[in-house]
Amino acid sequence: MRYFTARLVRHQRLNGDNFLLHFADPQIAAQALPGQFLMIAADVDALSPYPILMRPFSVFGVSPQEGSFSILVKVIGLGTRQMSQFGLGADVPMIGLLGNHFEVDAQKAAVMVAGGVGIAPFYLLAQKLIHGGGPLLLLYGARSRSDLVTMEAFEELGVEVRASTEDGSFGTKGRVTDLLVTYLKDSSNSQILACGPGPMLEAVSRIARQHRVPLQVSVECFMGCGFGVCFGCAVETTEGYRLACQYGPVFDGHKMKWDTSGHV
Amino acid sequence: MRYFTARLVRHQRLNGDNFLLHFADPQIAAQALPGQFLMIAADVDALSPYPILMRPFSVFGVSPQEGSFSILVKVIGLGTRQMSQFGLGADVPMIGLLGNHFEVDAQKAAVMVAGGVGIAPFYLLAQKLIHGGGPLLLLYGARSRSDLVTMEAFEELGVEVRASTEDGSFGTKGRVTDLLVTYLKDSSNSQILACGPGPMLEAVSRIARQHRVPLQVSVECFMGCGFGVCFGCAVETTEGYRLACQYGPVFDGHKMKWDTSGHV
Amino acid sequence: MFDPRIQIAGKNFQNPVWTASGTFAYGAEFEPFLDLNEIGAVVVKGLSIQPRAGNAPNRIYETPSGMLNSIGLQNVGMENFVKEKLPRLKHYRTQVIANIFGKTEEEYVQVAAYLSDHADIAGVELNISCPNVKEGGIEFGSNPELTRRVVSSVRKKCRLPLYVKLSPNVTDICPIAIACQDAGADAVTLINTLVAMAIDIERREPVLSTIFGGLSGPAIKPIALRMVYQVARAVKIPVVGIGGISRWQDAVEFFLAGATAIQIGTANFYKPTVAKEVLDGLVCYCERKKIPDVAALREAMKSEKAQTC
Amino acid sequence: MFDPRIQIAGKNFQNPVWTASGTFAYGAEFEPFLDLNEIGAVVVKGLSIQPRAGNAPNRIYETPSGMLNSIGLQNVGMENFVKEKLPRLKHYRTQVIANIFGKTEEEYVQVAAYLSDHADIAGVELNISCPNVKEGGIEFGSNPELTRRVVSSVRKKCRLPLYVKLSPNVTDICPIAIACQDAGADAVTLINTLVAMAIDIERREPVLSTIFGGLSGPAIKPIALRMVYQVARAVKIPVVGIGGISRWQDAVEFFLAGATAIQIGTANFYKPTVAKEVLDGLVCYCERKKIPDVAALREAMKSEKAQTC
Ligand SMILES: Cc1cc2nc3c(=O)[nH]c(=O)nc-3n(C[C@H](O)[C@H](O)[C@H](O)COP(=O)(O)OP(=O)(O)OC[C@H]3O[C@@H](n4cnc5c(N)ncnc54)[C@H](O)[C@@H]3O)c2cc1C
Ligand SMILES: Cc1cc2nc3c(=O)[nH]c(=O)nc-3n(C[C@H](O)[C@H](O)[C@H](O)COP(=O)(O)OP(=O)(O)OC[C@H]3O[C@@H](n4cnc5c(N)ncnc54)[C@H](O)[C@@H]3O)c2cc1C
Ligand SMILES: Cc1cc2nc3c(=O)[nH]c(=O)nc-3n(C[C@H](O)[C@H](O)[C@H](O)COP(=O)(O)O)c2cc1C
Ligand SMILES: Cc1cc2nc3c(=O)[nH]c(=O)nc-3n(C[C@H](O)[C@H](O)[C@H](O)COP(=O)(O)O)c2cc1C
Ligand code: FES
Ligand code: FES
Repeated sequence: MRYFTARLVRHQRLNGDNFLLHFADPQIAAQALPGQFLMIAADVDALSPYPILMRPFSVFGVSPQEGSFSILVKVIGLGTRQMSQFGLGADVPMIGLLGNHFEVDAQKAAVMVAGGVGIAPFYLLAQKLIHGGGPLLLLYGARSRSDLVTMEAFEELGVEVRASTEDGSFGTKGRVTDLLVTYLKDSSNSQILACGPGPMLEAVSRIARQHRVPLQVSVECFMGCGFGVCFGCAVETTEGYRLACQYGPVFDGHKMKWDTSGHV
Repeated sequence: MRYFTARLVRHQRLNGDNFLLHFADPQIAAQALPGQFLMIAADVDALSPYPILMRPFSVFGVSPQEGSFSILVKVIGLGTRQMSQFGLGADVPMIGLLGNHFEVDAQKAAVMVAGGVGIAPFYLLAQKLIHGGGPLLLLYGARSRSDLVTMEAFEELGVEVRASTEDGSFGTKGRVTDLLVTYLKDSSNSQILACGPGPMLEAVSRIARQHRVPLQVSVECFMGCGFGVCFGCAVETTEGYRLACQYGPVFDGHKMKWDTSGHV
Repeated sequence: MFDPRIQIAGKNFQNPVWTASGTFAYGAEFEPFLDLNEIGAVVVKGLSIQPRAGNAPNRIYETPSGMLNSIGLQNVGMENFVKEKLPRLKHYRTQVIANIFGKTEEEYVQVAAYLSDHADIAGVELNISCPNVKEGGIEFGSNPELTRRVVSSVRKKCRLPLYVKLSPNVTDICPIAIACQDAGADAVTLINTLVAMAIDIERREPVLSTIFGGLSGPAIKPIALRMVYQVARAVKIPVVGIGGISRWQDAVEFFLAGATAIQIGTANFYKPTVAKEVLDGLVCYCERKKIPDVAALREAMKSEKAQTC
Repeated sequence: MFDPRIQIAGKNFQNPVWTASGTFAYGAEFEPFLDLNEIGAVVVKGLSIQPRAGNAPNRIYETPSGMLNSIGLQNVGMENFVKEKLPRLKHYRTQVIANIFGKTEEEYVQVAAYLSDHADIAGVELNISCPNVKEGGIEFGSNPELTRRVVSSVRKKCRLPLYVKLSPNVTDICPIAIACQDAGADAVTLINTLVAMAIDIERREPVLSTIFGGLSGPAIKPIALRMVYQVARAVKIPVVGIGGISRWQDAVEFFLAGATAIQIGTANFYKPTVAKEVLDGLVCYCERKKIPDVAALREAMKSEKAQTC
């Protein structure tokens, strides 16, 4: 874990309010595991940052050859808006690598379930797994077509992508959980890896429980520090409160207490 | 007086920490009088600006043909640092025109005395006066050569520039008040127009009093609003407290109470 | 459709977005920026019997997401206000509230009585909380008993609706608000500024001439909101919320906390059109949420959780 | 040359830049970022007799230049601290201070007594000001008489230097500080967080599970500085300044206001090397101003102006 600055080397605008920021840092590029995240300053003015707190972002993809990694950012508030305006060459303060990571059971088919910007940790998962063989499936839901991003990149890796939109503007009309139910009908020896908004994760966990399928979820919550010192990122599990930045962000989906785990 | 946004059309880096920002606004270009100022947002994020308060800047120069005006900015804190990073094409919120202006007595020789970034209001004064005929003299002091800016621009207008630096790196070694004393030795029928740090203005006013020469000063102080509603910019004159943004920023230098007029 | 109108103490306000005392001068200064008819009420700069010149410079300073002020209640005095400032404001549909203060109980009473006789306005707002002035405005507002006394005395001579503006610089704001209610106030407004300071480390002296000043702006919003939430649950009279409001979202928070109206202060300085923007955003929000009026908005919070502090 | 060393209650600190309770966990967490030897003292997360799980989520939220927290004093408990956390910290020259709290006077005494017997540390810091916990930490710290009582009781059983951490949520902080001094405290530290809240306008409920939380960060610096300035002039024991310090300039303000040491809180979260940067900047400043030591820095303000608030 380091507190360091990484240089912004590429800025890629995607659909809607999403974009990819590529940073140069060979160490992160070499070491990041799928699901791990970084705390990133939302203002490069280190003297008097505003907003003050760093923001958590999953490592999206890595290029060990180029010594760079990327993050996927969706603009939703002040911090992400400012990040969308970072200039090329900016040296952005950050802390990482942080958190645990998805652990895939090689004996089971892996299905990734992503809601909106919850797609973020799965590209790296696909990058890592695709070499290990085995077909990979991504179920990807969003409100509308413009919220679906980087699907081609997944397809280029050889991942099968099934998409849904609530407004029907792309893929199946409906929710990503509908896709999951359909999928599970004839694939019982699976494991689910999910990331997205709380209510989606809760729905996924209900379905997984019904089908008795293992589930790992990457949870979202406010994070004050990202490295286990503010005690602010507690989520409730059947084993009690757990700091999401330390014991997570990936949790056993069957042990989450969704009602009492806060919301962002 | 308007609350408006003006587009940044040119960004000119000068010596040291100084730069010129040129904005498109035909109205300001046509109407600005020397000594008038604008309150300018130091953060283009109108939703949640940081710092919150706008910053006062004199109109530096105007180009009525191009419909643009410029301001000279010296980076000294958070706000001016952010302004130095405004991108071309940015629409910057501002309020103006504000304040009174220098009034030149055509019967007397006019000598402009500027300390550091106090040079700002004099270029417009020169632009306006040079057409009215009469030779113009600028006494311009700064700490060091790198703090002296835009002298060529003044010379191009036909202004005689005499410079001093405290470290002797350019012009006469010493303070601008030394230049003033020398000048006043053989020019009694003069008027002084001064702008610069408080202590400099105070020294100038002592000299002007000794020589019984009229003096107008443009004062510096913290300004909360710029348009007379926060009552925060009071300076003390022999007639009592006066709001610098309303009765000033140009005051009769002989009526200022320097001791009790605050400091920035 | 959202109906933004409210009524307090028999006076009708076309909307609940007001501008705060000391940040909107006497109103006319904002004519270049804003149609004053859009504002629910203008609360003018604090008035005293005699005009006051205010404090020595420096009077203001910016701090992170806030500002300090020590204006010293500079004002034109109650008579000049009625003669020179009020007539211009009366051209508008906007209601006018006069913020007032005094050095003593008697002075408060005198200003309130004078305005009752001479000013056709929607209310007086008693500033018992200003931290800037020697004469001790702070004393009244930091003690329930003193508060009760001054409010009672003013109430007797004040035939205009009576607002009392509370200080946040207290251990518990609820007893003070209750004292106001008991003494006959029609509404409480809160918060005034928090006592604070800054030091110029190069000159090695306080930045403000009075050493201490009042902190306002977005920095204090979370404190203001907490106090509004507490007071709205402690009194039955309307609560007017103030403190760091600079966006419509902030205003919505205050209404949800229980405010009947809100005032915008510091933000007027750097966004002179802010009142209009806040009103527009508020209306949009309520229409999106299908909230019919301000009363419904005040009740729109989900069931309350346990209060544990 | 500037000598950064200070002494409080017979303990030597290599410098006056400390880290605040609840923002530096148990110290070791910062080893990846910082040589802990550079810090004057680490004040560890508030300890109670038993471990505590803390409050339900959400526990934190960001506000303009600040943050709200309602951690609920999650901690490993005094015994685990001594067994598992302290040994690691003892590898460093840095002093350790244990922040403690209890539900009752007896619990405070018990933690202080336990640490006196089992922990070789530079002091205990009594948190009589936490606004988060049901059990009423707030009660002790908002009343001089209750403060005097709990501090006296702890003092009797506490053989370690005793710091008392004051709440800013009071009308007048000076009588509380004086009560601490009278009851035998070796120093006071201030301020803790300001009680505040935020509302989620989409969900229409408070953001924090406990409704209210504590506001910290740069937003509160002007308030903290004012209180340090007041208390430093009201008591003779050393004052440790806290509140919104994120740059060396902020720290200098606190020393000029009269602090003998400062603590950095929230800024550790977003600039984990901030303590080192503040120390370096402080040393530079003092050398530039030819200030020989912290005592001289505390005296370096120009003659005081009239205090008019
Ligand atoms: C472990 C982890 C990994 C994440 N990875 C990514 C990622 O790869 N890409 C991405 O775009 N986003 C990711 N997020 C969410 C991202 O951190 C938030 O979107 C961001 O912090 C919002 O900052 P803001 O300043 O723009 O929004 P704010 O102005 O702070 O808030 C705007 C809105 O966003 C919500 N919000 C604030 N903080 C969070 C948060 N931590 N999580 C979710 N919502 C929040 C608020 O409730 C509010 O409604 C991740 C979050 C976590 C906890
Ligand atoms: C009428 C008027 C006209 C001005 N014209 C110009 C101009 O044309 N060009 C220019 O570069 N500057 C001008 N100034 C000064 C300019 O406004 C300040 O430099 C600016 O506000 C500092 O902002 P900041 O955020 O960078 O500094 P801050 O971070 O706010 O402060 C940094 C330092 O600057 C000082 N400072 C803060 N505000 C002011 C202020 N209003 N005046 C002087 N010092 C201040 C502070 O004491 C502090 O030491 C003018 C000021 C006034 C009152
Ligand atoms: C420059 C200034 C002057 C003020 N003058 C007064 C006043 O005369 N009377 C009063 O009751 N409040 C006064 N206030 C307090 C404001 O009305 C308001 O209560 C406070 O600033 C908090 O709101 P805000 O954060 O939106 O500014 C003043 C505030 C500022 C910033
Ligand atoms: C997340 C968090 C947890 C805190 N926990 C404690 C605590 O356990 N005991 C205590 O006395 N103060 C606690 N505090 C208060 C800080 O020590 C400090 O007094 C306060 O945050 C103000 O300083 P700052 O603005 O630098 O953060 C906590 C503050 C934060 C932000
Ligand atoms: S984010 Fe601070 S402990 Fe997890
Ligand atoms: S700057 Fe606000 S009155 Fe002059």
